[in-house]
Amino acid sequence: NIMEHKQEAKNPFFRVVDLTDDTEDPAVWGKNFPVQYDGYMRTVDQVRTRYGGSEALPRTPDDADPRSIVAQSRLEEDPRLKRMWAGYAFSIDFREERGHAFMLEDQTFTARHQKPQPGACLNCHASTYLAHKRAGDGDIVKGFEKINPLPYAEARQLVNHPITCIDCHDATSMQLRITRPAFMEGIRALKASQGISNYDVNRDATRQEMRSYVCAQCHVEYYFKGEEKRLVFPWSKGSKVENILAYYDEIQHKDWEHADTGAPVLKAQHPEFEMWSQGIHARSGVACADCHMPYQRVGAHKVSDHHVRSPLLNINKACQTCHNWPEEELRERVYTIQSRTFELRNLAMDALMDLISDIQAARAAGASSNSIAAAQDFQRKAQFYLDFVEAENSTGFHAPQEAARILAQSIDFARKGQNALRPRTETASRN
Amino acid sequence: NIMEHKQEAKNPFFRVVDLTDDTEDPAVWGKNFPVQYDGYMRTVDQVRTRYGGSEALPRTPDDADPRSIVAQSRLEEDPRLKRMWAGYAFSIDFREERGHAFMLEDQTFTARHQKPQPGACLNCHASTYLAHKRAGDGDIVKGFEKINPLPYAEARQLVNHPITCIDCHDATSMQLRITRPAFMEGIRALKASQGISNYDVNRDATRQEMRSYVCAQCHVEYYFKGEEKRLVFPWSKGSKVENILAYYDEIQHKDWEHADTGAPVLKAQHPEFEMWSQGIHARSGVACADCHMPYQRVGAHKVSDHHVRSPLLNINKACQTCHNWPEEELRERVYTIQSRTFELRNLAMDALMDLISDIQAARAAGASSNSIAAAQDFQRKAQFYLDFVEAENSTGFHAPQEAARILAQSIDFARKGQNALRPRTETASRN
Amino acid sequence: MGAVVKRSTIAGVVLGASMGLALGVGAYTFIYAKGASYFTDDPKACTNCHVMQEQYDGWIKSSHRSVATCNDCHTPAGFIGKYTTKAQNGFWHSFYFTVGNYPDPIQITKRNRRVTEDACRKCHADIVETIEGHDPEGNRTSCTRCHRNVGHLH
Ligand code: HEC
Ligand code: HEC
Ligand code: HEC
Ligand code: HEC
Ligand code: HEC
Ligand code: HEC
Ligand code: HEC
Ligand code: HEC
Ligand code: HEC
Ligand code: HEC
Ligand code: HEC
Ligand code: HEC
Ligand code: HEC
Ligand code: HEC
Ligand SMILES: [Ca+2]
Ligand SMILES: [Ca+2]
Repeated sequence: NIMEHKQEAKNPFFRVVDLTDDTEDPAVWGKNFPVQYDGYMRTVDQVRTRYGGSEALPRTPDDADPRSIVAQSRLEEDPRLKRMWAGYAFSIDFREERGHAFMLEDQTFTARHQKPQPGACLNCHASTYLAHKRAGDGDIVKGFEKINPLPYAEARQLVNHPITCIDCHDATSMQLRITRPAFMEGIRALKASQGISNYDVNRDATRQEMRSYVCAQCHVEYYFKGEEKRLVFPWSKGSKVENILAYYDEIQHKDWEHADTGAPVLKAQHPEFEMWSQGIHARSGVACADCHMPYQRVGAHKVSDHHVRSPLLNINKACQTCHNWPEEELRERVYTIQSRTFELRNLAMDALMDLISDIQAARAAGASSNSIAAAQDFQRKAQFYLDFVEAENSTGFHAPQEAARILAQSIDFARKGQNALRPRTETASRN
Repeated sequence: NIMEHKQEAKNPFFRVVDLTDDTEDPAVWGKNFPVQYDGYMRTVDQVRTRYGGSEALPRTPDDADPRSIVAQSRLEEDPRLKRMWAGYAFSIDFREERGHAFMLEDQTFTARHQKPQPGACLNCHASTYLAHKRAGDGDIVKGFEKINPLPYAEARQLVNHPITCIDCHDATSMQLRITRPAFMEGIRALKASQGISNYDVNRDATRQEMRSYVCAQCHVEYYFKGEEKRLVFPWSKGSKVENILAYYDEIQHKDWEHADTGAPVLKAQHPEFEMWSQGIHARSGVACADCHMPYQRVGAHKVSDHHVRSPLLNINKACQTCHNWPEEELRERVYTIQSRTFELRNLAMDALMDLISDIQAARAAGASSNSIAAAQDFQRKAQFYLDFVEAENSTGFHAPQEAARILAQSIDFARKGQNALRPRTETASRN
Repeated sequence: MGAVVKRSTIAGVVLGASMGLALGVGAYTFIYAKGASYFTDDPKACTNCHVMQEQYDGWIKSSHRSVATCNDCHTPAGFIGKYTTKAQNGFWHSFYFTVGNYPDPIQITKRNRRVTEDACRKCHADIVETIEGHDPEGNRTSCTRCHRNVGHLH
């Protein structure tokens, strides 16, 4: 065993095959990097934590959907979500997310396709680097522009894998690199808003930043812009919730019209990067990979654990390198933060339901269009703020106080919306 | 120089005088401990931080109040406070708190005495250890019971100093000890609620706990119970805001009746210990004294900085021993937390003002007593929660997410109170 | 009665066997991994086990690099204390290193933290005298609560 250790120390890896910028199949990369490959393959595991991870639920495959195992339905867990998203694809099917291994099939078979979806969806659910490269004759931005507007089913033919090694790594140096045009553009806009012009992420980012940026290619709020369905990260005014809402307000974007109220509403989606940015860990230079892909010792080496998952399933490596507390105590710290977030999330959800009921009732009673418009605008705000935390997958951990702040604002918006429809009982108002 | 250090090292202090359990005058203690005494005397300094510290404002002394310098008036800074406390002594005079040196004179001369106050007030504003001991013939609990119900002016004659050495230290061993009956009883009730029976703080607390408990004798929420005006810390159901409100609800206690609305309301006061208990520093074993009285090197020794003050005026010693960040960065971290808290505090304050206006209007319009009672109960809740953060002097720093959670709840209570008075516009409510 | 005897006999046999195994691996480890250097004060002795590399690297960056070596902090004062601690630690070190089943990141044990906290006081008695002076036994200040980076800067 020691013999083996000494041996390993001399050979960081065996170059069994030559990898090129066109090697897509992770199994081939795995020949050179068996440990990383092994971890990568284990993202099929499904283990539930109190608020995260995922549960493996059996289902009977059918023609439309051959999956025999899915994650739990969030809509069934909390039916208020259906009403929150009434009229939008999310009210049809929305499940707890699970490991990277499933990203392509979960997207392919979600019932959300009952509403037609574009090829742009694939940016975050498949290994698109080579698809983009091919479609753009070597220019990934051109390829990106070509594939985005295609109908989903058609675009789906152009990809073969969920995210693979080549989406995060340069094949010859193994260095991290950004492969997604949407992030290159998004981060450039964000930096510009901070006074840094002409930011080129693959040129200017530090290694530690890259350990978060590779994740921020997908774990972010987004929308599809215009007829070209260009995938855009709405950060040109900043990446805090109020900056993003201001962006959407300015371009008068709506994701859909709410079925019960007619309000022009927005859905926030997995703003992990944005939320993490407001937290103490980001401020202290702790990257996504530090917690979700911590170094692990394998023989004499340290390798990044490519089994990307909830850190609560791996507290020892994910947290104890920095925090000298027992595992149980660290778990309790996380749960304390998450249960506060969950408490406020429920409060905000109730407030939003109340507002939706009030708008419905006011419309039925023929209330003035002014007051209804005011209430609808409050709904838009309350909904987006609430969704920003609800859709963020750490249940507040990535930025505990910021998550609570956003939910407090959401509650205020929803309740003010109700006020807009409920005049005071008297006529002359006194101060 | 080294000789000198060696010399000092052998004599951690020169026992110039003999201190006994009856030595009250800090100047006498100061003969043995000149460095600590020196720091103690410097609590007269007044320096403002963004949200804390205090500002030295000149005033013209008059017969009623001989002070020539006071701290800024919080009521003038934010007139909403006056309305929040309408009818209560706090709406008359409420200032930013300043250093320990001023505690006795600030209490003696506050215009809040326009409403009669009891001797119980002195527990936290004077060196009461010997006063209690004398009044109780050696039994401080008896003395405490005797002095509490006296009229303030009469009790005031029995004390001579703001807090002094003997209130925190045992005169012979210099160990920390608890001298306040209210805390002995309060912490026993709190521990009982956690399943620890018969807790005797001076017997059972660890040294590190004592470094917070000595402060928790005063920096806590309190009320005066019954005719005996016994000073009580309402912790028998726990020390979180909901536990304390449940306690007051159970005994149907109110601090006063709100002048504008008639609601039976409560005022929270400086719950620093309660809030800190919910934060990550408490959880990590970091005591009040670690930040507010950090060790400093003096010659060959270390001494606790007895210049108790805002840690932001002493970041180097207060924070940098544990946090390896530049001073500017640490200050920014605190300000980020505080500005989120302040944003929500203002939101909650506006919501409460709106509710007060609505109740006033509804009473004027002769609304049903049921709906008014419901709204008043919401006011009681909203007010207490908001005040719990407003009165807590760290502007959220001691427990950032908890402070935000409490404010979010406060907003929800206030806005729901408005709803209780504002029926929907239609008749038949749907869904 | 008989049952009890029997059970403890089995326990004894199992314990003896595993001790033997452990000593065996221990000896192998000791020679191959240059274990003899373990008895010196040379910090490199500790890093012969490459699993300790991280602590070595951290120590190199720490403020104590030029004033204290591993043994100054991780062994008690005095010859006997030093070598019993070393023997005890050495045994477990070899055992875990060879078997490969230890917490990663490595965490100091309660006992050894106490040893280390004593070590602080060996050198810094003067300065902490004031704050320690009135302290009842068994209820002392933890130095590493504030100075967690003095030995190892990570
Ligand atoms: C300091 C550690 C830390 C950092 C840094 C961090 N996370 Fe997390 N993350 C967590 C914890 C803890 C959870 C909660 C897991 C749970 O509830 O099981 C979590 C949850 C998640 C989840 C949901 C996981 C699940 O099991 O459902 C995703 C996705 C995620 N984080 C992505 C990111 C991304 C992207 C970044 C960087 C932008 C990031 N995280 C940075 C600790 C971290
Ligand atoms: C190409 C897009 C993409 C990139 C890049 C990406 N993710 Fe993901 N991630 C996803 C998708 C999609 C899912 C959900 C898959 C599903 O539910 O089928 C997911 C799921 C997760 C989960 C949830 C696992 C669970 O058990 O609930 C975590 C944690 C996570 N990602 C972290 C990361 C981290 C950390 C990085 C960067 C090191 C990263 N992701 C990079 C798209 C991506
Ligand atoms: C900007 C990146 C991005 C884009 C674009 C994107 N996704 Fe995802 N998707 C993710 C990430 C990250 C997750 C995992 C986190 C989560 O579920 O919140 C995910 C999770 C999912 C899941 C599993 C959880 C669930 O919601 O049931 C489905 C299904 C899904 N996406 C479908 C789609 C569809 C359909 C589209 C196109 C309309 C799409 N995605 C576009 C990043 C993206
Ligand atoms: C979601 C993004 C992502 C994917 C997909 C991914 N990696 Fe990585 N990989 C990382 C990150 C982050 C690091 C840490 C890089 C650093 O610290 O600079 C890393 C590091 C590595 C390293 C350097 C040594 C180490 O372990 O830190 C190797 C080798 C590696 N990955 C191989 C692979 C292989 C092989 C695959 C495919 C089976 C793969 N990676 C897929 C994100 C990814
Ligand atoms: C690479 C280092 C690193 C890792 C890994 C890390 N942390 Fe932290 N953590 C920090 C730093 C730095 C701070 C800020 C406090 C400070 O400066 O000491 C912090 C602060 C915290 C706090 C207090 C702030 C808050 O949000 O309440 C908690 C709780 C916490 N971490 C838990 C965790 C957990 C759980 C994990 C694993 C999922 C983890 N940390 C992983 C470095 C890290
Ligand atoms: C981790 C450090 C830390 C701990 C522990 C801590 N505080 Fe504080 N405290 C602060 C900071 C930072 C502020 C904000 C100061 C400011 O705004 O200027 C503060 C503010 C205060 C203030 C108002 C000071 C002013 O300048 O107006 C009081 C009073 C106070 N704390 C008492 C306590 C008490 C009592 C405890 C223990 C129960 C405690 N603190 C524990 C850091 C701490
Ligand atoms: C006997 C009661 C009592 C005790 C015990 C006590 N305080 Fe105070 N403290 C007060 C009072 C009263 C004030 C306000 C004085 C004033 O405004 O005149 C105050 C003010 C403060 C301030 C505000 C200073 C400023 O500049 O705004 C801080 C900080 C503080 N105390 C911290 C502590 C800490 C830390 C401890 C324990 C080591 C402690 N206090 C123990 C009663 C007490
Ligand atoms: C349980 C302890 C306690 C009791 C009892 C107490 N105080 Fe205080 N008092 C404090 C503390 C701690 C502060 C500093 C923190 C603050 O101002 O919030 C303070 C601050 C003050 C101040 C200065 C700031 C201001 O509010 O203008 C005045 C004046 C004051 N108290 C008057 C009184 C009066 C009058 C009573 C009796 C009705 C009283 N106190 C009872 C602990 C107490
Ligand atoms: C508000 C409470 C309080 C008051 C008043 C107070 N002290 Fe202290 N004192 C402390 C705390 C807390 C410590 C730290 C004790 C520990 O770590 O065990 C301390 C420590 C000391 C020590 C031990 C050495 C050191 O500096 O850590 C001495 C000596 C001392 N104080 C003297 C005095 C003298 C003299 C006075 C009066 C002029 C005084 N104290 C007033 C709270 C107080
Ligand atoms: C005796 C050690 C100690 C002292 C002194 C201390 N801290 Fe901390 N601080 C911690 C620990 C421990 C954590 C929790 C994270 C961890 O476990 O690393 C923490 C967490 C934090 C965090 C992140 C949690 C949050 O609330 O967002 C901030 C910010 C922070 N400290 C600022 C300060 C400031 C400012 C001061 C000085 C006023 C200070 N600390 C004094 C030990 C300390
Ligand atoms: C100045 C004192 C000091 C010196 C010199 C020192 N250490 Fe440590 N060491 C510590 C302390 C203190 C801890 C406990 C760390 C903690 O509590 O976070 C520790 C912990 C450890 C641990 C356990 C890991 C952990 O973080 O708990 C190992 C292994 C270790 N030291 C090895 C070494 C080696 C090898 C050397 C010499 C290269 C060395 N130490 C030099 C003080 C020291
Ligand atoms: C034979 C290889 C080897 C050598 C040589 C070695 N260590 Fe270790 N050490 C280990 C292993 C393996 C662990 C983890 C085992 C564990 O956690 O109990 C460890 C853990 C530790 C710990 C933390 C666990 C505990 O028991 O507190 C300390 C402290 C430590 N070593 C100090 C030292 C010092 C000091 C030296 C040099 C005098 C040294 N070690 C030499 C292999 C070694
Ligand atoms: C072998 C003697 C020795 C031991 C053991 C020792 N120190 Fe030191 N320490 C020193 C010397 C000598 C200096 C002065 C170094 C300098 O000025 O660069 C020092 C400096 C310091 C300093 C001030 C410089 C700094 O790093 O911040 C602190 C704090 C300190 N030691 C704490 C500790 C703690 C805590 C421990 C135990 C974990 C410890 N020391 C163990 C000899 C020792
Ligand atoms: C509550 C925090 C805390 C604890 C616990 C603590 N210290 Fe310190 N220590 C400090 C601070 C703050 C300083 C810096 C004082 C200064 O710069 O004036 C310091 C300074 C020192 C210094 C360097 C003095 C100099 O200027 O050279 C040494 C040595 C030291 N401490 C050793 C220890 C030892 C040994 C212990 C355990 C008995 C200990 N400390 C416990 C906070 C602490
Ligand atoms: Ca999940
Ligand atoms: Ca103040």
